[in-house]
Amino acid sequence: GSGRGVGSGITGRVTISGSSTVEPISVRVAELFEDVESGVAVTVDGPGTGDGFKLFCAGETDISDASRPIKDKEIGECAEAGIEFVELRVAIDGIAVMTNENNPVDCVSFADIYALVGPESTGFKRWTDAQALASELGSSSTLPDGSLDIYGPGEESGTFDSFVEIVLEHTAEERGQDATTRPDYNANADDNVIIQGLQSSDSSLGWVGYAFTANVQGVKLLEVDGGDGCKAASPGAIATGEYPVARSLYIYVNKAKAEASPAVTSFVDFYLSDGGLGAAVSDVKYVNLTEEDRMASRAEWSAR
Amino acid sequence: MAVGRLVGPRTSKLMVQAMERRAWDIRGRVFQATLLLTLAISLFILGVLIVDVVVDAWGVLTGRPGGFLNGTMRSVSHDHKLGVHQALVGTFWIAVFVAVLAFPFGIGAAIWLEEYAPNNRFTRFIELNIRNLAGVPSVVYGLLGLFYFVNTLGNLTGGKSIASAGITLAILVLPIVIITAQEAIRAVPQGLKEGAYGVGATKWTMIRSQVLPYAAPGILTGTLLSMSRGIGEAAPILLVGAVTGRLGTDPAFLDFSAINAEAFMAMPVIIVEWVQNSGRDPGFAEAAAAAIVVLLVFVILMNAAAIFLRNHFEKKRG
Amino acid sequence: MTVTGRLTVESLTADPRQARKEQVIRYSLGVTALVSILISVLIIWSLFSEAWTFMVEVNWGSVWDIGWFPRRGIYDIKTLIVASFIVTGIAMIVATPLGLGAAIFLSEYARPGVRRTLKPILEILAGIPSVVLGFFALEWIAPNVVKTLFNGPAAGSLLASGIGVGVLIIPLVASISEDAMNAVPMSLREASSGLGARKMTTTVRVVIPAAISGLVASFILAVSRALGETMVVFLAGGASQTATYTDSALDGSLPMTAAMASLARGTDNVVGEGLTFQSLFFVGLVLFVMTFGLNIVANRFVQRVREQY
Amino acid sequence: MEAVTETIGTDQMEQAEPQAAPRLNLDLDRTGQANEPDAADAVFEVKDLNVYYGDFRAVQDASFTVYEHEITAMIGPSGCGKTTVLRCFNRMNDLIPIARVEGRVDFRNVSIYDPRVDPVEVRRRIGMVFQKPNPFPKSIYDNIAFGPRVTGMAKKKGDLDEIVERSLGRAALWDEVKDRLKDSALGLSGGQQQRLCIARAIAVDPDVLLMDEPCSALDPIATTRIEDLMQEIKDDYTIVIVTHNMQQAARISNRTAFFTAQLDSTSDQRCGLLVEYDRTETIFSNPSDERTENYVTGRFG
Amino acid sequence: MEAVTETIGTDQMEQAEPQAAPRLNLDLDRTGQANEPDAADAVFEVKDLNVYYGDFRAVQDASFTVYEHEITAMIGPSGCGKTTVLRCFNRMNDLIPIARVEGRVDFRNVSIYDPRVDPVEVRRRIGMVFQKPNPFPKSIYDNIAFGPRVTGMAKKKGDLDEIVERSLGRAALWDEVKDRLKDSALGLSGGQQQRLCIARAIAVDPDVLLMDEPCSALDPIATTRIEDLMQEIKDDYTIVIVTHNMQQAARISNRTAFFTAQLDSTSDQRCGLLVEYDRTETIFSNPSDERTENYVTGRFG
Ligand SMILES: Nc1ncnc2c1ncn2[C@@H]1O[C@H](COP(=O)(O)OP(=O)(O)OP(=O)(O)O)[C@@H](O)[C@H]1O
Ligand SMILES: Nc1ncnc2c1ncn2[C@@H]1O[C@H](COP(=O)(O)OP(=O)(O)OP(=O)(O)O)[C@@H](O)[C@H]1O
Ligand SMILES: [Mg+2]
Ligand SMILES: [Mg+2]
Repeated sequence: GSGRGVGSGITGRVTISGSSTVEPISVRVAELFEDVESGVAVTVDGPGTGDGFKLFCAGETDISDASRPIKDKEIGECAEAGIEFVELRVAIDGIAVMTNENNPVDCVSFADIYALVGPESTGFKRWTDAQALASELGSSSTLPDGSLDIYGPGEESGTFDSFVEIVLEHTAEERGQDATTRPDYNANADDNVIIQGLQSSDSSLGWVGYAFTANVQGVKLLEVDGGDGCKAASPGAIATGEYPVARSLYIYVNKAKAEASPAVTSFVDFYLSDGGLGAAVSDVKYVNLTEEDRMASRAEWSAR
Repeated sequence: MAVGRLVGPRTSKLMVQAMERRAWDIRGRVFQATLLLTLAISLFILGVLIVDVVVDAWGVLTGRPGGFLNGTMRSVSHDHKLGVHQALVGTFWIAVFVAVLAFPFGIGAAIWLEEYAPNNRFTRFIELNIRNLAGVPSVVYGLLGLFYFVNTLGNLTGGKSIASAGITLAILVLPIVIITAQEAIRAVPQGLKEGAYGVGATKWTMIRSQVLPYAAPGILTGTLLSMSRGIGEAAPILLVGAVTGRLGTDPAFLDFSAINAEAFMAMPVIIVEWVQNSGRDPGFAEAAAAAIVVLLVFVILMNAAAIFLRNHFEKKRG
Repeated sequence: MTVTGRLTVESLTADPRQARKEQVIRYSLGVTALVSILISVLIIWSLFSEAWTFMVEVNWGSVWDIGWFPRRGIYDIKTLIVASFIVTGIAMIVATPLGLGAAIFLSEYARPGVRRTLKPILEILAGIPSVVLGFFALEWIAPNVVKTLFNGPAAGSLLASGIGVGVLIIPLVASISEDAMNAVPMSLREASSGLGARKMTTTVRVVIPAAISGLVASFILAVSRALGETMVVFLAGGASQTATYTDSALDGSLPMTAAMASLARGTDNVVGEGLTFQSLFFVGLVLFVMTFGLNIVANRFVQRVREQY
Repeated sequence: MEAVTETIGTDQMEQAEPQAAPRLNLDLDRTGQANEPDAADAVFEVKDLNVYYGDFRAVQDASFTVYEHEITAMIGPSGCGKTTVLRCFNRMNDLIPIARVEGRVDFRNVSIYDPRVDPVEVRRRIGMVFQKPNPFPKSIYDNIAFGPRVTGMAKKKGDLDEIVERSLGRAALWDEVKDRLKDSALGLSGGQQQRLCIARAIAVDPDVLLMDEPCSALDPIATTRIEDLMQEIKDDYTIVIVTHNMQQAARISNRTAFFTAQLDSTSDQRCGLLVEYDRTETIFSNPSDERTENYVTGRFG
Repeated sequence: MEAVTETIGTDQMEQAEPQAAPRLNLDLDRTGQANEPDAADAVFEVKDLNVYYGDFRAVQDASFTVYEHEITAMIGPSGCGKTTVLRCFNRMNDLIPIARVEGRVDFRNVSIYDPRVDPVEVRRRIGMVFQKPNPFPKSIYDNIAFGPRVTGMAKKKGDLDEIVERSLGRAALWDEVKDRLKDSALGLSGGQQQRLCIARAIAVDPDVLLMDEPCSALDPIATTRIEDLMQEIKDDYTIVIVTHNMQQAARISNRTAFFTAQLDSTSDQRCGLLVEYDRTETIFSNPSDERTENYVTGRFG
């Protein structure tokens, strides 16, 4: 074996489940943690935020990963089981919506995006095919006349889930549709391939995690109108929540388990430290919290 | 003789002319050159493959060979603990399963088919069946493993465990073991068998004392080839559920509890994992190349040993 | 043992202990041979039972649709089959001329020393695991061949994986074809030379026709192998878990095997929702039936070679 | 070995004994030789032997008797069934799945195709030497010791050493190999290998030795040695030899069976036929069948 | 075919012609036969022929002459190099990579191992029939037509039909197969296949026919047919035949070469040696070498 670090000799297990979007962060933190505390075994799973809370409120996990704040209903379930928790914000997932630099479009609204890539857009081959639906949803944009070549991550990825949940889910539910995208777009797990796809067509459209857009050529980031006007993506705008296609990621820690297990306590300590979050979030290409927000999370944890 | 009798010129000069080499057999030369070219291209591509992989792997393998062999799966490529230890352990145990299950059953079946089986429809059916099994795509064996060993017999095997993967791969290589062992047994000269029978040997005595020793190198060749196939197969283990993403545990080689633990890794799958990761993190391409080199060393050594062994004995026996 | 005169039947009967031991060995070995039948039964049973559930429960409209999106209940099998055929076709275009040419050269032209060296090398290369070819197709063939020569994507595509599979089966084609030509008796070559035929004539008009069954068998086996090849198309096919229907080799898509592998990969793998799990077996069954048919035909040809000489 | 249809039931056995007598009288009449062995000395009695390979009848209705301490030769053109008949004598044909034997072969009055008879026991008593020397790829010692070991003859190591030495001695090979008993038998010359095979056959102390063209792969000098050897050991063993070489048959055998291959009009296939069986002198100097005469004088074949 | 070391330079060629004469006088002296062919009728003159397989010398210093319109037989025990010598006559040994020929073989005064000589042309003129019938797995017609086609002999389809009919006719096979020329040649019986191979060899209208034990795989009746056939066609062809069967050599040949295999004291290997070459009657009734006498009288072999 390997990874026999020189820790404080704590032993034990830490069980984490929940959002597949947060999973990479927790995995990376676990790796870094185990390098120091080789006596602790951390397991991380990613069945989804909702499933994660079910396990968490049944007391089966120590920590739950979540890509949204816990719902009242879930709080109720936890309370019923007598489980108290702390909510800790750990990172921000910002998604860049992009097109080719030759495309005249500069800003799209959630309605436009729903009309272009939402479940009802299946089969649309040109941007103009989506015009009627966009207008019906209250968009005032005029979509250009070009072939609609869409590139994005596959359904299995956390970015896909975030994109659907932030941009499409609300409208889809209102219209009685499945919360998902159209199936017929170029799905790829490789973000570079998505960028290449965007470069290859003058009227392309796509989305990737914001961190992947650094130094890319030939494509432009679209401004997005989430109801408050067109907003451009930038680290600041994402961190503040001004840019609408972004959301905070959280972990929820079971207070009693943390109390009982030094393994859990020291794991969360490490999670929030610069050696944990500080390294892991950028490693897995999410957007780091601002320094104040990170301090806030640490304070939350200390105050539990 | 009406049509062109050729005896013709009898004097030395004319005869020499008649039989002289046609200056150049152009078509023949072109044909031969084309064939040589196809061979050269084939070998060239395969050579490029090896060179490409080794070049990609160079940094990792020369930079931190020990760390790489002892390291574990990591979610980022620049982690200095990134390595293949867990995969080596998984592959080791899979090889053990193949050896323990596929070899005895395969060789036993081969002996029965060659020495005992009556020449009837049922035997021919078994033979045909084995030949067809050898051609079933490996991914289908993965489905078999998933259905029976992971799901139906999950309590025994531990579900998505090394045991499930090992049994699945043992089944996958079984037809290869049988076919190669059959060939080796078939090559035993009839004279040896008759010689043994002629002095009053029973069938089993004859097999044990003549057939098996003579066929041993051929059987060994087959087992080595099937072993190398077994440790190189990715698709079935992927279906049986080798872990993708994070594998928290890192058991030692001889840790028996690892056999039916609900998570494992193997060399070919770690390569798949890393090749796929290389999209978001290009550093994984190098790690994948390094893992390929590690796997290729085993596979090529086994194949080479097998083929060398076979050729050696073929030559020795004329 | 100088027996004179009469002998009795009893003196020539078998020792019962010995006979029993022989019997036990015989039956044990017979049982090991039956395992292969059991395996076939298990394969067929697992494929059919799950595929049956799929076929009964699936909305058949979704089996002929715009693409393969198993998690959304769209199981357009034609997308997978067309992708498989494209990859297999490209692979055969690559492997047949190269493998066959190499085989003819080795069997008919190479000096014994050259043949003794190159044949084993080919056989060793035949053992290269397919993940390696997958890596090679993605990292080398795609940027250096597909992009440069065909102006295709530098990342995965059906063309890249087709070429990769082709390279993978070159040694297979070469090795089986070489065996087939080697099995042509020397006496036929001698007869042809004895009549004043040149080497090329002998090769083209005597050896190849005589070996044709074996050559056809090697071709069919290669097709079957290409259809069933998983890792190359999975890694270099250019699609992730889903694929929109395409018939262009420069696009990425999912051949049948890649669709199965990608369903199996991922954290919430094979359990999936709805009929995802069953769809895996349905695709497996389609693939199994195709390769099974090809193998049966190929075995027929191999059999014919055996009978001939 | 199970594929052979054993068409001969035990019930037929009782009628076997008075078989050889009439023929003997005939022999006496024709050749005037008085020292003809009597019926008690018959080792094999072959009666109406038919051997089939699948549908093809290789040997048709052969009947003859092999006598003790004689060398009996079988000659005839290629494919006439000599080997096939010889292999019936120790049930070696059992090893060919498609072979089927009909008629009877009695060994010292026991029908060897009786279902109660174990072919392994038959082969213990009736040794065989093959056309191509077939030493095992083991040491010289182990080649000879193989038979005694598997048949459980030798109880002690000393016994085995003794058997090996005696057998090699009888086969006139001891002096040549005694210093290299542990060397591989494959290193011996062809003639030595064949004598080794004879020694190996002798080592289990058989009653009869069957030899199928034992010299055809050997050079003239080695052939002479084997022929001499046969003459020496024929006092202890009964020998049946198949040979292509008429001169050899004439030189060494007491009796000769001449087979030929004859077109079977019904099946359009060539089928082996025993044309004539008699004392060797008679066959070569005064045969009663024209086909024999044509063959032995070289007019065909 | 490129592997043969062609040790004979063209400069040696000029000295070839006066080769056969002295031997002829000798023959006349010994046998008193007046109708001896003169030197002009020599088809092959073999001089100091040595053939090696790798390091092993299979044939040592053979010299003899083959005459036109005769049947020349080569006899001798197995492994004495008969086949090897025969295959030197049409450079068939070129096909064996390890074979190496030294000495000279002149065909009608042309050294066939001259570097300027194309072995393909040699084989066109010197046909060969092999021990085992080796028809191509094609139709009967295509078997015969193969040679004329590849050598470009037949210009029109009609020519080809004529050649096929005539060749089959000469090989005494036409009547048996004329109704099934399109059937596979593999469906013919062994004897028919061998006659087909003779017809195939004749079809390219060669000057010489080499035959390597052409009857050894055949039954006596088929053998007789082939022998008759050889007698018929020997007026048009010169025939060299290898046979194991002394009777056959005696029956059909004009001249016989007796080879034996002799232990080479330096290399400890058995090497083929031409012991005696003479008119067939002489070889069989009055040989000058004791080894020949022993062999033809069956005292060994
Ligand atoms: N195993 C077999 N399967 C089918 N046919 C066989 C088999 N063995 C022999 N035969 C056939 O039976 C006939 C007799 O063969 P056998 O070997 O007994 O002849 P033989 O007299 O020994 O010939 P030879 O002198 O060539 O050894 C032949 O036609 C042969 O083809
Ligand atoms: N291709 C070969 N490679 C090596 N050695 C060979 C080859 N062919 C023949 N020999 C050897 O050369 C010697 C002469 O062989 P050859 O075939 O000429 O004998 P032969 O007189 O025709 O014998 P037979 O009567 O058995 O046909 C033998 O010792 C043989 O082993
Ligand atoms: Mg025989
Ligand atoms: Mg020969």
